[in-house]
Amino acid sequence: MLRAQSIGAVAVREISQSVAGRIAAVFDRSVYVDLGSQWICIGDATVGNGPVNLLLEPTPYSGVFADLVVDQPVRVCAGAVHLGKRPLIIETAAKVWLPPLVSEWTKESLIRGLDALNAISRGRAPRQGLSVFLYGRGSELSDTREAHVGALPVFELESWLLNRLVDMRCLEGVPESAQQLIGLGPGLTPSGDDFLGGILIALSLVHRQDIAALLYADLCPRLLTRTGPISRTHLAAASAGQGLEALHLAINSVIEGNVEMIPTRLHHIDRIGSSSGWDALAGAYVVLRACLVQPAGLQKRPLGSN
Amino acid sequence: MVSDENDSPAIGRVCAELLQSRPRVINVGLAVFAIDLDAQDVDVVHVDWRPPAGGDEDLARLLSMLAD
Amino acid sequence: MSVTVNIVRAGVFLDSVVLMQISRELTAIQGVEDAALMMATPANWDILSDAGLLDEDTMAGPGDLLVAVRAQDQAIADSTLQRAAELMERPAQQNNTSQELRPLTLRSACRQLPDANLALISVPGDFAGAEARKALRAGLNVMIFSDNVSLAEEISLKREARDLGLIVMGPDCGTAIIDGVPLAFANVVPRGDIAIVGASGTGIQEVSCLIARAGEGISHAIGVGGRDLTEAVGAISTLTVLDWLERDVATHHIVLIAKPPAPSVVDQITDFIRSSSKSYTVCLVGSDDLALPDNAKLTTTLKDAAAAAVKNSKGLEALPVVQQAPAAGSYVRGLYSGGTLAAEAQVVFLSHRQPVLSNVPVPGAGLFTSERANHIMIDLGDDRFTRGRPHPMIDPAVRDEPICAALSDPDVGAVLLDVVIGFGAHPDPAGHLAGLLDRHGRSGSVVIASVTGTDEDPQVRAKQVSVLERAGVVVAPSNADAAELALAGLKIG
Amino acid sequence: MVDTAALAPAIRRANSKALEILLQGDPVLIDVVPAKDLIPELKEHTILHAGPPIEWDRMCGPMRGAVAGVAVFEGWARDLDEAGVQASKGCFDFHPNHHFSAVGPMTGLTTCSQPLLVVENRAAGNRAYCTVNEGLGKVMRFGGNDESVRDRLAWIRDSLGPALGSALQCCGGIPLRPLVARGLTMGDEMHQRNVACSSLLLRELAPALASAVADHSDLSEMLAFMGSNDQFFLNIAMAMGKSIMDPVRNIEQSTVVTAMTRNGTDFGIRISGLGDEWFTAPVEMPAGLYFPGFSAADANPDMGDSTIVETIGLGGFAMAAAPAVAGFVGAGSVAEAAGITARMREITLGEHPEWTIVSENYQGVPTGIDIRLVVETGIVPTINTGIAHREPGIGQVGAGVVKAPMACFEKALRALGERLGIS
Repeated sequence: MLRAQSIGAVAVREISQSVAGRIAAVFDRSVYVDLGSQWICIGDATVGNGPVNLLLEPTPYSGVFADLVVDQPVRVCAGAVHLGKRPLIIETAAKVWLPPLVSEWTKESLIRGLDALNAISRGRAPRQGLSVFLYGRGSELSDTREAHVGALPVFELESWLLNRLVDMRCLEGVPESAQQLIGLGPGLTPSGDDFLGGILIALSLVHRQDIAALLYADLCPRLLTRTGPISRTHLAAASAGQGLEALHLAINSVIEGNVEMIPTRLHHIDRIGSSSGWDALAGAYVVLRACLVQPAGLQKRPLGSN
Repeated sequence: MVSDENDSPAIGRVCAELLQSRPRVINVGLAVFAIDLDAQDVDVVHVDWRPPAGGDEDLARLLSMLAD
Repeated sequence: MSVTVNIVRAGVFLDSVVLMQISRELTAIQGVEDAALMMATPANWDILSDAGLLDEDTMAGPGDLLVAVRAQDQAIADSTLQRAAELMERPAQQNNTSQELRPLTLRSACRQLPDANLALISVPGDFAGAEARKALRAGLNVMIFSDNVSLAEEISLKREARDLGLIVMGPDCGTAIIDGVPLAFANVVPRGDIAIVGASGTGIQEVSCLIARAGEGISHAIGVGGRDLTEAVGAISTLTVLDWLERDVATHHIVLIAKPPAPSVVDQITDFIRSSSKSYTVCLVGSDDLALPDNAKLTTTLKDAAAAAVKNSKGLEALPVVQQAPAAGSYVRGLYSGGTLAAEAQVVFLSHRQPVLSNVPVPGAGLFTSERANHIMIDLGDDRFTRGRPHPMIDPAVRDEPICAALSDPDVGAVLLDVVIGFGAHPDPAGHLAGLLDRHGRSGSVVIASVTGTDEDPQVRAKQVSVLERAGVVVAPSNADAAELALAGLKIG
Repeated sequence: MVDTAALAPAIRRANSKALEILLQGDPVLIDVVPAKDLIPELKEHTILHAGPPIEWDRMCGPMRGAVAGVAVFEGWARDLDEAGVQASKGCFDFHPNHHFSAVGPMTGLTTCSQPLLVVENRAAGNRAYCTVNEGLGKVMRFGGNDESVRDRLAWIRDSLGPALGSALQCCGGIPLRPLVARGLTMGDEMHQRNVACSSLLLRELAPALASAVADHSDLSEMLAFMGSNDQFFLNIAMAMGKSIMDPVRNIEQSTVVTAMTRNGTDFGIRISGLGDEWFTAPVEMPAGLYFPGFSAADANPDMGDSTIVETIGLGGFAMAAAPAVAGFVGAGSVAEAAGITARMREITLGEHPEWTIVSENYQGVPTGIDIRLVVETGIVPTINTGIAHREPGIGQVGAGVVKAPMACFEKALRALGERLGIS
């Protein structure tokens, strides 16, 4: 018998609406469960809080998921998830995790945060993936294929975001090239997907859910054919402004200009996949930097706390 | 089934039996000795020994008097 | 002409970090030009295609994992894919290791190995007696490695064993070789027709290794414990072993290594030998005061015992020339992990009429208390040093402090050490010693050592010797030779 | 001066005898009879309870709840409040079931009018008793005491009990040794899981029950009650355990545990060589699976005489036979289930020749707990258990495992040392 210690909002919804599913992927410390419309991730505390994650209370047993096999049945019954044939029963009643709120921030704090992030990430970010966009234009600074392929789409997406952020009258659609980022690059969730997720989350944090919705509406129909189910799961949550806790904490410390916190928060970013955390952070960085460019005269809504 | 220890101990085994075949060892204590023996393909069972009665000396003394 | 191969794993999800590690490992294989593990999304499809990593026949969807390799030839490509498959399986295999439940008691271990015939006991001395008693009552012979077992306990165990037709080896018995199997602290020596019965471990190890180096072999080697030949114990285990060996067809000659026995047991031993059909070497370290029957020869050092036991002792005689500068101090400090080796060194010194002190003095030597201006031989494996600490043969660091003290002592001209290898011993005692000498720096004193072991031991004697020699240690062919060299060094000075 | 050298062989002989009696036990379910006809001491206002002796003021919530309920059920009090007042005034006489050849699950209350299952140990000629299982949910054994609980008790008293009694008499009793052997191969361990044995029993009993009950709707109700209750066999297994262990009592110098039980406050054990003395220690909290809406905060400390099944080598000791139950332990893998049984082998003297575990190559279940081995290894018996709500009247909230407290065994060992004159 296992118990959840916290559970993400998306996971709560999925569990409450489902009765059955299957084991979709098994890792050392987590399993993905396909509940029909969406996957959720059940893992130990090292997996970290997130919208689709259900974290287990610590148990004295190791290898909790060791006997689970992909495609084994999953049943949801009276608030408990039964995994596999044996079954592993997980009591899901737990504290619902929601992303931490951004506290008081100003344009100055954001500038401080972005400068610090830019400086620290140079030499600190992983070479693979798209984190090169945290400190450069990508194609000149990186020899990875995904950075070369991604350079143009990132540039076009950034220009579009800039226009959309600063000019409420802009009706320009999502650039065609944005979809080239879907499923681009290495990792279980390809770097391009993480990058897009970072953009979606950052847009929510700066209260531009309208732009996020536009972007996701454009991407969504293509996700099914252009990337895998785990990416789709995370991108769907990102469209609602939710990502992994570590990512939220890192982005928040940048927005708040909490420079002392940034190095620690980046440590936690390191632990998300091999580069996924950094890829997402790069996406958020692109959005936040575009926010700064707002000409004062065009600023329609004050930057303030939520 | 009643386990061996309830029977009387194996008195009067063939003398020198120890020297007539490869030893078959129960190792109580340092695990390294069991590892070495295992590496030489000697039958060995390592006992995960810990002080009796969790180290309580009184109880251990009592046990030693009551033990088989 | 390079070759590109792909495999597709449908619905396989591996952690990003694992994917990256596997990519790296594949790329590092000789003959592999490029390799990638990626989710087979259309975007990555283009990337792989541009990189020449895509086989045009490959079919995969965005939820699949694609492993792509471009290699110099087909064979390398195929073997790399094979390797990739293995690496991808690895986490699953790790998960499947079922934790085997180890028995917690001797009793349940006996159920697991019903035909066991020996219990090797190395729990703390306070508990060893109780475990040994359980083993005897389960019909097992017992080898007690533990020290700090009381004399009364030893006597009671050995009597019980005798009544049961079993033997108790030890306590404080580090060494046995039974039917060619080294137990606890023992060396890999060839099988042969010489048996060794000894009070303690290192004496048996030294003699068995010297016999091996002379080209002969061992049938069995049994340690009976340092107190077995005392009046109180009455040689119970020694007599049991001698009796067994008498009937053992593999044994022709028996080496008995002992401290001078109690008068009451001398007769029992000599009577046994007299009636025996086999020949004997009796090595009384430190005493030549024993009348033996004709089928037995008496020696006072381990080296002489080995020489007497073998048919041809040529291999045991070479002595190296001392190349060290003359020693500055006048005294030798011996720091031993083996008690019998410390005793043998004293015998050598006494034979040269050099007074010597020790914490385990042989007849003629003085008891070391605290005075320093003397030749001193310390047995660091003595109970007083080991209570609650590892034996210096397991953890050579126990000897570090005394060695440094000796090297810094202006009175000390030569430091005499034993290095004992084999099963049970530290994996690299010479390396440890070399590191210590390196850190401590050079000083006026000569460091002389012998290595008890064989080239078949896990640590390999030849390698240990060369490590010591590179560290500036003079390595003698035997412990007795080392003591001789130490004296010779002083005489040069 | 005690001859300590002679002690070990004497203990070994005593334990061999104890184990022999234990393993020869041949329990047969023979009847269902009102308690007052079986236990003459069971008068009005006398209440037998689970566990070692306890008085009202130290009773836990569920047991108090059950006392109030049973007092109303027996007609000693008009309502629960009055029953509570009477109890606190000392109007009831409390005794452990164990003192009267009886056992009871959880609160384990036994009173004069309740029908009791009768198990006869045909090897030793003794009998043991246990109440009829009330089903799941809100039941008296978990402290439930409302009208629905009392109505069911009345139905068992008036309809089911007599019918079962007639049926058993009619079929000449049901031998339990082979039935349990089959149940073990079908995944039961007879404490947490009794699905197979309950079904096997029903199969044996149904024809006789059909002859004994004339009214079809009554019969249908009884079959439905038993058929829908996976734990119906638990109470029979308990009476069986008591009937097997009672003849093992009072063997001089034996270190075998003859009873383990808890009353929700104390855990108590009895040792063969120490007569009928109880060695107690505060009972521990079970760890396990909670029903939706409940958590460990709602749980009452461990309770019930059901640990008699562990005492004979079933329940937690037979966990390897019932991997499904291991889910209550934690991660619940088959390997862990086997591991628990393997650990119990460290503290037991023998194995049952017929109660075997298929997945362990037909090794018998470990049986005959030796306090010496428990104290020496530090391994305490693992017990499978149901979890009651800490408040009276709510009932079962989960199931799980609990460890017997080591202090009981240490106390008993010291007492044995004193008894043998070597303390």
